[in-house]
Amino acid sequence: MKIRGVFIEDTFAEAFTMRVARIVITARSNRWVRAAALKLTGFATSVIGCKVEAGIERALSARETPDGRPGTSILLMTMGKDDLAKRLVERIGQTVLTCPTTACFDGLPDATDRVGVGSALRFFGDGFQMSKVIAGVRYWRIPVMEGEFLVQEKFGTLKGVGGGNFLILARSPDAALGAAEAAADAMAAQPGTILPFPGGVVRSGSKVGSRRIKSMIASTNDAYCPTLRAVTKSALPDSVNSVLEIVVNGVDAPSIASSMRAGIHAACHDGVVAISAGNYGGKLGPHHFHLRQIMAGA
Amino acid sequence: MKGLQQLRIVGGAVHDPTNGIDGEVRDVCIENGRVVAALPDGAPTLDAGGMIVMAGGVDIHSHLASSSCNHARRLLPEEHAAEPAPAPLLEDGAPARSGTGGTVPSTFTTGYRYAGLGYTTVFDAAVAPIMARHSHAELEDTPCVDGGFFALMGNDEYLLRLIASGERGRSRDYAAWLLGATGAYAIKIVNPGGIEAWKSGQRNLNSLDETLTTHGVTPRAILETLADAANQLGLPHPVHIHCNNLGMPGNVAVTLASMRALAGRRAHFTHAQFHAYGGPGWSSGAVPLMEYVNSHPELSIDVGQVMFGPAATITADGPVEYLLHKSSGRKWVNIDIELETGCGIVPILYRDKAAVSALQWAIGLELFLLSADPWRVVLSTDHPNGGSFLSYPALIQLLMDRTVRGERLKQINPKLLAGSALADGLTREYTLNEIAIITRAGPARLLGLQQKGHLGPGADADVTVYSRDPDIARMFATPRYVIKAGTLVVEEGQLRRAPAGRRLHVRPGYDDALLPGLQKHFQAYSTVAFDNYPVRGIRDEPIPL
Amino acid sequence: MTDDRVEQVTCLGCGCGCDDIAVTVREGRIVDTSPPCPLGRAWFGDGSVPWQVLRGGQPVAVEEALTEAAEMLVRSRGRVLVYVGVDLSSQAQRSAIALADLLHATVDTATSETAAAGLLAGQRRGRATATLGEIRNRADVLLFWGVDPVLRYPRFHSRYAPEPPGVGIPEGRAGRFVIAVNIGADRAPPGADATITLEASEEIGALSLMRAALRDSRPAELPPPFKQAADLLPRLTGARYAVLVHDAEPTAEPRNPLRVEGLIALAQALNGPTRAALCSLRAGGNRPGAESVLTWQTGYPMAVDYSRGYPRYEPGLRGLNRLETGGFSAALVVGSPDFSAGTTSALARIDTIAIGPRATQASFNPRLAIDTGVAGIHDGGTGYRMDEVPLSLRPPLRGQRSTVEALGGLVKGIRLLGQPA
Amino acid sequence: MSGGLVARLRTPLRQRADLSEVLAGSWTALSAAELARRPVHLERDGATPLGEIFELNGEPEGRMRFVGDLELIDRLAAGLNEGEVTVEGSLGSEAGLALAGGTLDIQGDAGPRAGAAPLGFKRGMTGGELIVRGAAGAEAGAGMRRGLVVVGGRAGDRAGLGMIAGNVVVFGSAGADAGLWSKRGSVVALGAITPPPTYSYACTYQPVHLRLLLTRLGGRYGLPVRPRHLNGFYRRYSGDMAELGKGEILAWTAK
Repeated sequence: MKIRGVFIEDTFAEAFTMRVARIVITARSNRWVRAAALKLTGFATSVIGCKVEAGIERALSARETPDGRPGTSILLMTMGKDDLAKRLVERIGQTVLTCPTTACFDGLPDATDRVGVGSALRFFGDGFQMSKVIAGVRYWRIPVMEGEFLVQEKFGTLKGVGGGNFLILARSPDAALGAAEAAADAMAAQPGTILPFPGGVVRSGSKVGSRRIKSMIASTNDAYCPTLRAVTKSALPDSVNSVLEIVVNGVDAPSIASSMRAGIHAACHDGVVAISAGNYGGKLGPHHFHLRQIMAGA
Repeated sequence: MKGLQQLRIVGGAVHDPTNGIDGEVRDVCIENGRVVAALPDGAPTLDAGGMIVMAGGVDIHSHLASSSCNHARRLLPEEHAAEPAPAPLLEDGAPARSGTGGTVPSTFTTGYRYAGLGYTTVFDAAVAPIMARHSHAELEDTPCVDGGFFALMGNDEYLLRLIASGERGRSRDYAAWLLGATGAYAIKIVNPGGIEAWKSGQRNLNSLDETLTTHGVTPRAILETLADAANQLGLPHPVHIHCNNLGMPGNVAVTLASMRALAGRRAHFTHAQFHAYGGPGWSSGAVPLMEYVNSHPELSIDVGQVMFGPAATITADGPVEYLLHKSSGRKWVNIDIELETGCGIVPILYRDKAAVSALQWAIGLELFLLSADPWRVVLSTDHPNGGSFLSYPALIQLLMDRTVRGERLKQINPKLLAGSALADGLTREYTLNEIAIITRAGPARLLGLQQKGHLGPGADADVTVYSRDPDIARMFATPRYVIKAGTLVVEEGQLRRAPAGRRLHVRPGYDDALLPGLQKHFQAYSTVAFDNYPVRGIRDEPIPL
Repeated sequence: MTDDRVEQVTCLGCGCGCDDIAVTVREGRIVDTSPPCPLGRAWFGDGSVPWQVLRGGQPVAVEEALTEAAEMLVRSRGRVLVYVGVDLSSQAQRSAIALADLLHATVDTATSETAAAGLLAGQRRGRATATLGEIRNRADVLLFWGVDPVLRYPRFHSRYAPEPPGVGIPEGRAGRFVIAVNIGADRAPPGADATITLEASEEIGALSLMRAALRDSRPAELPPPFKQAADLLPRLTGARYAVLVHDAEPTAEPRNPLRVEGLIALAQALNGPTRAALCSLRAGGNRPGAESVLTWQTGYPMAVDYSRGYPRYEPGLRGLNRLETGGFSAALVVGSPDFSAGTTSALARIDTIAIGPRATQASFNPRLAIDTGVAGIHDGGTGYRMDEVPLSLRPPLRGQRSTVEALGGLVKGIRLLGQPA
Repeated sequence: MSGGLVARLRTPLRQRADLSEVLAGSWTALSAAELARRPVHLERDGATPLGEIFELNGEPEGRMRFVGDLELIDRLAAGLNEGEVTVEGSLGSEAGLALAGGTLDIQGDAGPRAGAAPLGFKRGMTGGELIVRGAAGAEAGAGMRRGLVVVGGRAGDRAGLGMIAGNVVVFGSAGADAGLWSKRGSVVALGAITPPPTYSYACTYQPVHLRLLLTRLGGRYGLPVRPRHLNGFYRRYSGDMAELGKGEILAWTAK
């Protein structure tokens, strides 16, 4: 299969089930929405080193938010539910509670699995906090120097999917970067998904484990490193001199598939040799995104 | 009102521990309201085949007919509204009364419900002497049970003055006069000296030898004086004591000190559970308490078991209710009563997930299960303080069935149960005979009621017949038949008749030399004329002493 | 001719319940009561009451009247009102309420138009109170909140406080600090040791602020009227035993319905720093008796409706008001209440029976009227003092028919007819 | 509101009617015929089936609408804990007394003690939403423990008296002593209000949670919430200092 001359390898991306929460941050203006969102989603690329993977899902207009102010929705994902609750409390407590004019709401109101967030953060109120139930939902009003921080008591969690990916194999670093940027831009607008890595792009794809150090969970994916073509069992065609990966997490498999489709489409440009994907032979992750199937559905 | 003149209850397994009968199948014969040795052939029979026959239950300590109860009733419209009690339809066409339930039901409903449980004798444990007239009126409106009350004396101004001036004999005379004037059955002490301390600004007394500053007397002196008075007057029931420091961590020390203070004297210590807390934090003090009780045959206790659910605390112990109000935020009544005593009321909820409630529950059971002599350890919930009397069947089940008990134990908050004998595993199960002792034979004996609590010839024909049921709680909650003074009042769980009960009271003699001083005291400080004070016209004669 | 002198008679002329009255009787008439008290003299009068039984204004045998009354009540197609008056012993009140239960009737008493606010507030919060003997013997600080007892409770000052010496107050009045708080036209006693005056509109705020100050939550700056109230606090908290006295009965002055709850809450709160009690003055007759009996028989102190076969609490809509809007088809009035013109004309439209003192002189012309004795004058039994202490009644005169007897006859008549469905 | 059961008064009431038992307990699953048998307690004539007083059309399916001159009706939806009840007109006293859940939406006025605790009870509403689009009598929401009372017009004296928690929102002016003796809970005043002296002024600010609450009132019930209410400032008073002091009055201010 080829798209605009780019070879789509007959392989699949292997992804994992993760726990996902969607939070909605609102503020007086976009400036403070963005300020809180960027801090909240900072240092959250991979559960391996960051304990949580997070990203901005999309901006929300004032009409779309619970309090009628500008906002944004953010997805946070971890491997387990308890872990997710801890990360939400930590991150909302440190980056939203602290940020002027913000309020924080649950973006998964229909999820039946719920974890306490406001119920933990309220203790910052030192007994001065007040709770309010509005339309059957409990919120906490925590007094702060600026006024009040409003945060929902409980946040819904769903089983989501993490680790959807594809690899852009290109003739040159410029071509790889250009294609990756185009893919990330195309995927940013996809509902229900986030790209947890910087700019949505990963240059350091990894393999499971290490050749030398037993305790390491992951190490560089030498088969895709162009510089190692001569010293390892390379997976790269000769013409490839640079590879970039796009990683996408989402609330469910269809969102990821549709995001990958848009991304691959955008990535198929001059200078790109092939699109591949990372997997572990299908033994580790329950979700398999076959590139050709995805693209055939376009 | 006699109903049945003669009745032969046939074929039941009789549990009559007073007369040494433990489940033997035999007839119980009744004639003119009394148990008799035999009846002529052809007397009417009641088939109790396969059933269990016991004397009617005797409640040694309840709060059912006093001005304080009535204040509690008034305080709980929410409970009454939630539990309307339409009038039962009586077989003899007599007009029965409707009422309301809750933790403090209306009087008629209380009488019906006691009878429905197979209880036929009940005492209100705390009546302010000046309110005695009120208690008699409430008891008249509490059908189906014989009853009386204990008069509060441990904080009485005149008595404290007599004790302060060392007049023990005169104190005894005054107690005798007060019993007769109020138509009471026994002497009750609540928080000796502590209520007067609460009223006079000293707030409370925390140990047996702390001096009540207004009078210069100690709880010890009050206990000794009134215990001696009861014994010297030959009252059927010894002094009935609610110790100092009710409900406080570490209070088992003052409870044991009180028991030691009265060593060798007959005395009854009530709702011991509320006085059996180790310290300094919350823990069980049941083991040392029961070691003492077991080895001192002159003492008796009732347990005051806490049962999970709503309750109303009603006590003369004003200071403890103030603290409960402050800690719980619940509504609170305090009434300081006429230089005699006090009254405090706070509704509460015992939750099995609350650590202190769970500990209280466990301590009560420990007292029962560590008891070596069931004749001296009576079943009570201090109704409605530890729970309603309606929870007696559930309590009996906890005592008789260690599986049920163990399951319940698993559900409660274990935080304060470290070192508790119950948590360590008490495997004892009460037998039916032991239940008969702690619910009728024992309390009747401790109350000195020779015609109650047993089924020997001459006993009052108060009989409860239970259908055997593997569910013990259900069995005790719904007796098949209840007979009160020979009248069949409950049949198949339905109230059939509601005869009036008898008043049980005493009128001991005293030295008339008491009166001039007492009259002077009335003139100086009382708001009621001396001659108007005594209750007159009590329907039944006093119990002969 | 010899006078009979009956000592230690209990007077129900007001809620003080003085039981030290000497009554002089000559030829069946009361000719003197001592000590002299205007309300006592008015209560006893000469003790003469009618002893008639009338049907439609014509004399009839009492048995006949009772039978007909029973029929009237049982056959009544709509609801029945049983009104329980205050000039009755508790025993008579018990019988009247038993009748109401039997008839599935609605009970009304004087309480619902007089002291209801206090009872309802007491149900919400409880209360801290004391019997009059405690007040007499302990109260070293007395605060009279908008009431001078001398007018409606003439012997309160001399029997209970502040005048008499007590166990803890050997000096009597000199040993007590008296605070007077005037609320609009509701005046407190003159000659107090401290007096403040509040506008009616400031009353609830002042009561609340005193409580806030006890919690150290008093706002820093207070308008002057509130400040003088809050400044009273040290007097109260410095007391050994503070007593707040108020009139639980209405006066001609309109009163904020929250007054009594404000006082209840303040008296309770004062028990943190010291001991305190609220004393609620109650008017004459056996008012607290009716509340006490209703409570033990139904769980509720007033306004009980038995129409559904069990007691329901209806304090929001009193029976007499419902009577005026046509809510009842028959009424049994026990005792001799002083009904308003509206009530009187509403009663004229339905079947009415009056049993009680001066029943045959009732303003509403009952179809059947049976005269009985007045509690404490002809009838014995129990009457409750304002502090709910039950007093023995010692009737100085012999009556011809007691209320309990008459009501007993009515119950018998109803039972013969069978209970209503 | 489409569907649901419509209860139309057959003939004008000539006596007060207590409807406290009509919507008690679980009623939304009942059929119209079953509901028709539930008792209305008439002041004079006693228990009468609902169906004799109201003509019932449709099936409840969780919704019921009352139509007619209903001012003599007391205690409608007392203790309600499910379903949506709409009243086209004004009600008598104690509408939605001790409401526990569901919605009571009164298009006209409500008499005294709407959404209050039963007299003598400590605790009132434990949940649900009571909307009075017209004026409410005294003591609306008194003793509320949880839930929402909205008064579209003027609220009588002592609104939210002794609240334990919950919200009372008044669009019109609030009578005397609103929020008096509350422990927790909020009285939100969009019209004139004079806080009791035991409330202390804290600050003037824009409470975010009110945007949620008011947006919902505009959206769900079509109440006249204006941009000035959403975007405006509120004076916050804390109280009642005589009680816990954890309650508040939020009074909208033109600044």
